[in-house]
Amino acid sequence: MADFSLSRAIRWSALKRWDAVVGALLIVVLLLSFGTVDGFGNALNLSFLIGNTLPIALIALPMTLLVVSGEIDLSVASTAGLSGAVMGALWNQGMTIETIIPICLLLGVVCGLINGLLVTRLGLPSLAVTIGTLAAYRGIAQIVLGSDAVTDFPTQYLDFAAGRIGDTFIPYALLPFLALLAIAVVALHATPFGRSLFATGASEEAARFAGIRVKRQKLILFTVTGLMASLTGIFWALHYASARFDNATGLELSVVAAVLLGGIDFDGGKGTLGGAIAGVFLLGALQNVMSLQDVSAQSQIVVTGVLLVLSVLGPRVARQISVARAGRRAASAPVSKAPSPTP
Amino acid sequence: ATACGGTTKEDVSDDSASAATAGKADPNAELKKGLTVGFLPKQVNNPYFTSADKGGEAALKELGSSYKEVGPSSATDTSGQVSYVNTLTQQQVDAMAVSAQDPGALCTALKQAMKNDIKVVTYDSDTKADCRNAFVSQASAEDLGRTEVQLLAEQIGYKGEIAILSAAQTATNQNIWIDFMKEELKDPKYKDMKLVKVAYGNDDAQQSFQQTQGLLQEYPNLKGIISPTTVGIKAAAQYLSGSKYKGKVKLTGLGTPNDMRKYVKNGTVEGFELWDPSKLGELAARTAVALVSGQITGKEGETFTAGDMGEFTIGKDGVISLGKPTVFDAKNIDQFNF
Amino acid sequence: MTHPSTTGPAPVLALKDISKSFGAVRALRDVSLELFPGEVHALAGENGAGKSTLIKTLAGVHRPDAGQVLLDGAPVVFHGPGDARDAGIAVIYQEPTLFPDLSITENIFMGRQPRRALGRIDHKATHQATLALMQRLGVELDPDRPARGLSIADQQIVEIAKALSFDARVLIMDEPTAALTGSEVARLFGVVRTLREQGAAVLFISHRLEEIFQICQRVTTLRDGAWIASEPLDGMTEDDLVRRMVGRDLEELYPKQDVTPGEVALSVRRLTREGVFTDVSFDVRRGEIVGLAGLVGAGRTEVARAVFGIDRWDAGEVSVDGKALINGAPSTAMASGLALVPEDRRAQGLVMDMSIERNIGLTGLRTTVKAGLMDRGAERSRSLDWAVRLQVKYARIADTVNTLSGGNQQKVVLAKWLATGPKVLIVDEPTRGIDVGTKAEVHRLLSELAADGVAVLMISSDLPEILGMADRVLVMHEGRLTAEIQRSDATEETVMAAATGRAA
Amino acid sequence: MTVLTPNEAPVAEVPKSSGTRLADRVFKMRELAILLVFLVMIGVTQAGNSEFLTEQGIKDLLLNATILVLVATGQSLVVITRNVDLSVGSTLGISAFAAGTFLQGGGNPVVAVLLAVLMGIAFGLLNGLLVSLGQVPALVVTLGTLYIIRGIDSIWVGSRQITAADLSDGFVDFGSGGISAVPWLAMIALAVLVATAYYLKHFGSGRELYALGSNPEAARLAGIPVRKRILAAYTFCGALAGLAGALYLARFGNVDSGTGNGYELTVVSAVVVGGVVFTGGSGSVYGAALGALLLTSINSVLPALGVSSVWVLAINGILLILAIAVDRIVALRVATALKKRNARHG
Ligand SMILES: Nc1ncnc2c1ncn2[C@@H]1O[C@H](COP(=O)(O)OP(=O)(O)OP(=O)(O)O)[C@@H](O)[C@H]1O
Ligand SMILES: Nc1ncnc2c1ncn2[C@@H]1O[C@H](COP(=O)(O)OP(=O)(O)OP(=O)(O)O)[C@@H](O)[C@H]1O
Ligand SMILES: [Mg+2]
Ligand SMILES: [Mg+2]
Repeated sequence: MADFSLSRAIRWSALKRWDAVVGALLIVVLLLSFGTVDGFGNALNLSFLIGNTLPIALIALPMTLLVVSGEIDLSVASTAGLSGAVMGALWNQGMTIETIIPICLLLGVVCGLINGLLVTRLGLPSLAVTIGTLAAYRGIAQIVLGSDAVTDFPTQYLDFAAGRIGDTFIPYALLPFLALLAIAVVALHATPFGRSLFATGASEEAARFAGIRVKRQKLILFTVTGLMASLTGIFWALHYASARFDNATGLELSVVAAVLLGGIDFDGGKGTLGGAIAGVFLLGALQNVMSLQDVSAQSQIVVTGVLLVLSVLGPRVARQISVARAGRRAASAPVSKAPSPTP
Repeated sequence: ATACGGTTKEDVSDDSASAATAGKADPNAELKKGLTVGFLPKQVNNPYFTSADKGGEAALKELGSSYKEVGPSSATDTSGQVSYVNTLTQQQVDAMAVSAQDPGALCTALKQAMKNDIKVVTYDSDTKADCRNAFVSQASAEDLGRTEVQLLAEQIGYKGEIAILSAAQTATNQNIWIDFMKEELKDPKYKDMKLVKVAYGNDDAQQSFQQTQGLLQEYPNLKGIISPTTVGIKAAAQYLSGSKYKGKVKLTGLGTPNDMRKYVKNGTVEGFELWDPSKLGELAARTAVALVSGQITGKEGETFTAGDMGEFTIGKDGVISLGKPTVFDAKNIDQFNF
Repeated sequence: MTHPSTTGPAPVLALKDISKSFGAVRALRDVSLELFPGEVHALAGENGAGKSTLIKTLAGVHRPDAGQVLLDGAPVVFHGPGDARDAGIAVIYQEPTLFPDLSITENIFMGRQPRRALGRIDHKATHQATLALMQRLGVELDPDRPARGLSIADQQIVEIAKALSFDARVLIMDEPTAALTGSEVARLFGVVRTLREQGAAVLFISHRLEEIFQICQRVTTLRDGAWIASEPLDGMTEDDLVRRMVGRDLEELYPKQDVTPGEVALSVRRLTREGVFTDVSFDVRRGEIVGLAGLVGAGRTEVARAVFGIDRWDAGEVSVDGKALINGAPSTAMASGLALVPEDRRAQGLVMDMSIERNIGLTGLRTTVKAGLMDRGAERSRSLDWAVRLQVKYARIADTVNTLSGGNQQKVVLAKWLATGPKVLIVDEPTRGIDVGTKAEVHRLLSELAADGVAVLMISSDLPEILGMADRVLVMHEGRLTAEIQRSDATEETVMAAATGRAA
Repeated sequence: MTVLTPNEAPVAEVPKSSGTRLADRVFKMRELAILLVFLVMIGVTQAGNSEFLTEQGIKDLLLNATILVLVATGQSLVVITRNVDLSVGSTLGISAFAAGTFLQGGGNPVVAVLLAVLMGIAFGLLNGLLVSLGQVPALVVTLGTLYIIRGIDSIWVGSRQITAADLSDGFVDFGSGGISAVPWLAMIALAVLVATAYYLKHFGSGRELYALGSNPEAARLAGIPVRKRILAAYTFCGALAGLAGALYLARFGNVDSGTGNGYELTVVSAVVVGGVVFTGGSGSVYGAALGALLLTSINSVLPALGVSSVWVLAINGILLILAIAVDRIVALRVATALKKRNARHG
């Protein structure tokens, strides 16, 4: 009896942690698809699935940190597009790819720094600032590359970005991503820096009064986000062997959707990276499975939307159920409950 | 070739000339039945592509094969289109007909598909030549570009300022057509006509609208606009028909009869042109089946018969051209419904 | 258990055997209470005794788990605060509940504005009514200014005006005086007396016992959520009341130890922040408790904020142990051994959604680290250690601080800063809203810290506290330091004279 | 969301009514500033291109702004309550198509507009219910419904489209007609705008929207029916998105499954430029409308000045940032000025 209620309690408390739910859901979807969906389980498809999801996952890493600290960056996809465009333009000029990549990464740092400075120095809301830079960076990309589509990057780079290790399902690019993921997880969940991000997100003023250097911390985050976004832009251009000014358009909404699905609270101060990454891959896997099952793109949009709504309603309903259960338990214990008619 | 031993553009100079064709064509091979051909348009739900893909579906039915359509819901979701190529590969279709959002982005995935013995036909919008077996072109770009200038010149009496309202700046086929328009304008008979501006409306109704307004404000003496995109011409026509410029500023370009019927009837537009998208789809389907059956391999000079559409010859780089576009005006527009 | 007997007039509002739990916390257990017209009724109890919970139950914010609310003898169920308001119950909550973006007028009349034809708001009448209320309370607040930026005291004034603005039959006030100065309190009591004479029933909560004796006729005492007694105040002494509340005799309220001050630990020279304070210079020595007194708005908090580095100063110098601090850098101030317990514990002192453990841990992010990573074990033992030393009442150290009562929240803030082992401790209103028992504890703590060689700067609006605890009293008036008074010379009169600018 | 920090108190401690009046004027200045930027922009354009402010030119400016003004008005109401509705673009698209199909079948235009509004109300209600009853973050929920409505729209519409030929001439003419330079559509938008502003200022429930955006917990304690108000704000926002859909149909004569795609960012930009703060409780619909007018006019000004459309996007973004940055700097300056003034008085 005791054991039974204990296991129940654990189950309920697990359900209250939405990131765990999303992780479990991801595993269920993967297992079910292996068993029932033709063409899902083979290595090639899995490598495609991972490869196509990686850009979202890459940006989701810094975005999670940013959202936990109470800010947001909607300009990430434009930064990615801008790095891709600059990469294409410089490549057309005949520069070596080995010089271009660092330049593009630096450009990402600058983009992030601009966002960060506008937010921290002027105290502007990050949502508004990054909607502005979303348009500005994309516009600059258009000015830089115009209507060109640069496709002739060196094969060894293209192969690295699009290829996989032998016949396994593991794309080469997954390995550096895993390393970055590990760094991000440690930074957010095991360092003082991560701890202070949670504090800042939950109450910026209290964090400041506790001696946390809130502005510097946010500046660092925005800069890192710019860097990761440009890395993603480079990866994107190589992965799809195409640098155009409109690369990765709209990626910011996919990232935001996935991060939200993973249980990151947009009020700041709550969430885990595990949840966010599970959210990213859950959306990726579902899209892959639905495409294989001939579910139309339109219906897939609906599914994404429903999942998002459930991601916020789910934990809430679970909480209410557990509160109601606790209430019932409490109510059955005391002696009597006086009827209370309305006046 | 570089100073610091890095890799530059020169080091990877064109290796794309190698055609993706292999084996030998057997013009007399029998057309196979029971095949599956997947259509992957730039965007599902786009009336133009729906019409094209319907043409493909009908042709495949006639040939005893089956048809399916997949595709992204946004015309700029390149990564989405790549995953759909992968999906079709996973589903082991026999051939796919693709209208590429991007000439380069689909290459890796398409090559992967061809490695898996899937024939790849592009239609409407091409990729790099080595990433597909054949390209079914809606009309030769040269024809389209030159005829649109001719159409407009007749309407404005070979005189005055003209402008172009294109789609996105990156739209490959738009740009090729525009180049041919400029080429055509060099002819002395157009000496009194002047192309003052190319504006981009990004295939968005509102933006095309405002770009049209901008053109008219910036060039008060504008006599005509060419819009070689169905969205652009429609938006421009709607704006003109509700403004004081109606009938005074001529508009032509590429549009569908259904979109433009009203503006032709109310005098905003005199004439415009387009190929029949369903024919385009049909040809893509028939090319795909011919490829799978081995009648053609995609080499220049090969010929095949596309049902009622007659005989087609494969041109340079595996391009198959549908033919000349149709001009629509008040007299003939009611005979068309697409 | 004896329940209050009903004699004389019938109670307007009554609670019968009310119980309320929050999860495992039983905030109220079978509590009963009766409010009679023409009476001011005190509610006394330690922090966390359940006073605010009881009030929220009366106001329809909480639904009781068991028991009844009786209005004019008939059971009622309030489905929300609106129902209670409609029944003529006005409530001033412990934490001000203003709309920062709206004007004072709108704050007062929100939801009850005088109407013109077609249900439109009569802006003019509303404005007039606000002016009248301000006059009645004897304060000068511009009815049109937004509530954002109001000092806590002014916020409390607006809350009071809100409650007065409709002729309530029942007025409930949860620590309305915590942030007020003596004269404001006096004026509030004047208003309360008038209301009482007009037949209203008033429920009054305060941790300042003298106020209870000054204004109330009867008192109900709660301890740990349980009803202890309801009795007339006549003939009771403060000690009697304290005994009811804490269940034992109280140690001394101002256990100031005598110390010989050591070297100067904190030195502030000619500190100026334009428009806020000007030319402030003082020293605090090791082992000394220096009181910083002044009227609300005199600029004491601003000085503390600037010294700690939250705000930048425009001119001047601050040094700890002779080492100058960097302008506007709390982290370096902390590293030099400075600690600030801010006045607004909910917004500045605590991250309300975080656990007790992590809130205390926040100041230790530099110390509870192993190889660059958080040392969870060290963090937890540090937090637990200090939570226990300050006797914070909580269920689990991992509970979020917003489930704690106000007093216990304050203890967590103190714990958080004491855990840094500061050389200089600045406490801003350290005992605001804290019960007598805890207050004595806080005072003992400060006294011990001073004895251990910590330099303490204590900002307080509670004059007896300043007089009882400080070795030296600094007084501020309108942004300037107007007096420095030795313990032996410090009296209510000397301090108030300097605070109101009457003394040179 | 904590991502948006409200402006710091523009007034300092000492309550001097002169200071307050100044602060009050500053808030109004917020709107005046946008108006000024707008006028300067128009003036410069007119100087560079005398065709710009012809009757047709003015009419075009007004028409371009109409739809965004309507949606931004609805959106500000929601933002004032500290929420957001990202699904407006999807709602606009689906309502426009619904009205179009009805008109295609020969329906009465007035009924068609009502139909679009009803459709908008339905989706507004859905959003409002999810946000207020579920008490879940509006950003996530409406991002979800953005996808859901868009998906339903695409499935329903498929590759169909409504073209001008499907609509009655009267309806299409109404979309571009008007009294000299003032189009009918702009008059509708203006009427809605003025009515909404009046309601927000002079009715209790309007003020309560500000109150609950300013401090939701306090609103609950003040007995304001928070859920009901939020529901109403969303419903109104949906209704205006629906109405905007119908006007879109009249204006552009063309609707397909992509109509309104990505519109949410434009609307949010307009609202932000217009000074409606995302943390709720402040801002006005006039500001939002001016923001909308400014944003749409930039898109007319640049082509009229002959700026290549390559530059438009970048300029748009930079202007948006400038607008909020200048706003912020002015607010900070005024706050310090007030502080110093108070100090001297004190
Ligand atoms: N919303 C809540 N959730 C959980 N626990 C709560 C909540 N509100 C109050 N409590 C708990 O109920 C108990 C009574 O709290 P209450 O605020 O009523 O105390 P109080 O007598 O008003 O104290 P103080 O004098 O410090 O204001 C405390 O233990 C507190 O932690
Ligand atoms: N008080 C809190 N404030 C903010 N986030 C928190 C808090 N507690 C937990 N989290 C989140 O939950 C994650 C999991 O936390 P953690 O692993 O520390 O849980 P735990 O098992 O309760 O830890 P511990 O054993 O130290 O109590 C954290 O990384 C953080 O994202
Ligand atoms: Mg209390
Ligand atoms: Mg103070």
